[in-house]
Amino acid sequence: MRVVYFAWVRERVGKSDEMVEPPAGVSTVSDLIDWLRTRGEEYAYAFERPQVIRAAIDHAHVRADAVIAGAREIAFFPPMTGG
Amino acid sequence: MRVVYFAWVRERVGKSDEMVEPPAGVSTVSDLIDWLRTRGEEYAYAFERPQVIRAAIDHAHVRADAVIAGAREIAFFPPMTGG
Amino acid sequence: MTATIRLQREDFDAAVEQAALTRGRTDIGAVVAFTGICRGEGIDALTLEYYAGMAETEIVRHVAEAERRWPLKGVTVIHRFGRFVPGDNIVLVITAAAHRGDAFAAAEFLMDYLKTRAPFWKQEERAGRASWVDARDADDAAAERWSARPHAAE
Amino acid sequence: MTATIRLQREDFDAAVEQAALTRGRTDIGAVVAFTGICRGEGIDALTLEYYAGMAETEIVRHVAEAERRWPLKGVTVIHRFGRFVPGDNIVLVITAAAHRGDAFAAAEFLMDYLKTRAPFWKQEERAGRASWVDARDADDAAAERWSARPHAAE
Repeated sequence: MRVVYFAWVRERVGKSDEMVEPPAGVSTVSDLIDWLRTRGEEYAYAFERPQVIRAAIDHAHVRADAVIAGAREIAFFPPMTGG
Repeated sequence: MRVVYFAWVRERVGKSDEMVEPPAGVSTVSDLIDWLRTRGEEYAYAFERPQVIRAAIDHAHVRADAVIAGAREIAFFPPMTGG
Repeated sequence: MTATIRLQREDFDAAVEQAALTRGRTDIGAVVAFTGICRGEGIDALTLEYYAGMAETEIVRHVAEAERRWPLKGVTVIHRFGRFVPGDNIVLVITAAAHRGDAFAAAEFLMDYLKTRAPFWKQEERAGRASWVDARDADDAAAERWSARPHAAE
Repeated sequence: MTATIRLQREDFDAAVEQAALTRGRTDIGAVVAFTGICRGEGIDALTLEYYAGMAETEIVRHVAEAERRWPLKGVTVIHRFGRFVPGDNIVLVITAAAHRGDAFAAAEFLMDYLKTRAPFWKQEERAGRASWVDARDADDAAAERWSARPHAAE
């Protein structure tokens, strides 16, 4: 699945998007964050406060407990500041 | 004192303004309306429902019990429909 | 605060007025521009009469009240009078503030005031017959206004 | 209802957009146009990043929601992205309705949404240093959003 990052999450991870293949057992957005954090310092830094990170699956806001099975694109970003 | 009329009050009275000299004892806006109603059919018609008539003294909204002594200009009009 | 208040027969240009309010400024984060337009709905035309002198005084007073209630950077109120056909502009209220909540609240406050308390009266023409527009909300307020409070000038 | 939704780098002209919404119509009595502007307050510039694809989808969905809640005649939402200096336009929301209450409510609803839920992020430049703008209100909402409701996708 494709993972995309925005704002300071993107800056900390050091890339705007990537393809990932999480192992079996990674079933929710929260699981995916936990798994990403194991992938290196930059991920640990980006997701050091998972409670402030927001997520979207296929362009729709989701909660941390949303199931990721079947997702084409998962996005992680900080609270939004548009308008 | 000068009395001015607007909208259907003006149409019913048949003039937009006039100078009046109410007799002693006419001390409030309400008294003035009662006195005007005695001046002819057109006034009786214009003020037939005094509770819907609004008044202003010298460009400021006033209630029916406002004292008219010292007023330069008293206005009578229906509820406002601007905006 | 910049305040522009005009009563006029001619049309207004909301863009020109808004530009005049914001030009060269960097302290304004939110501008709300309300335009009131003559609607069709079976009417051929609308004629707006107003109390010259009092209307200006009252609007100035309510713009000052809006400024007292919300931290505004600028306000423009333009109310037209005369005869209107459906689609014509009638009233423009622009409020400028640092934050949007203040601009929205002040614009609504000023429009509510203009609708119910500013000395303007609308007459409609339907099928060639003219009739004065009823002020339902204002009627309710009127009852309260005329209630017996001794010598209570507003 | 007429709905225009655009995300763009270039500036917008509120007057042109409002004219496009109201031209030739006689069923519109009230138009509210909100313009969000880049404020100074010590910042040199603002950069706005957004999530292409999701932003459009989300705005379309919320315009539909506004239309469901209020009887609207037209809505325009234009959100710019890129780099802004103080005084630059950032966002335009125009709502048109028969009555002013509906136009005001819908414009506020859409702006509240754009501020807290649309996928845009602001970065400020102060004295040559860039920092991401904090979303205090959004943080509060975030706590609620991430609360434990099993499999509750929004």
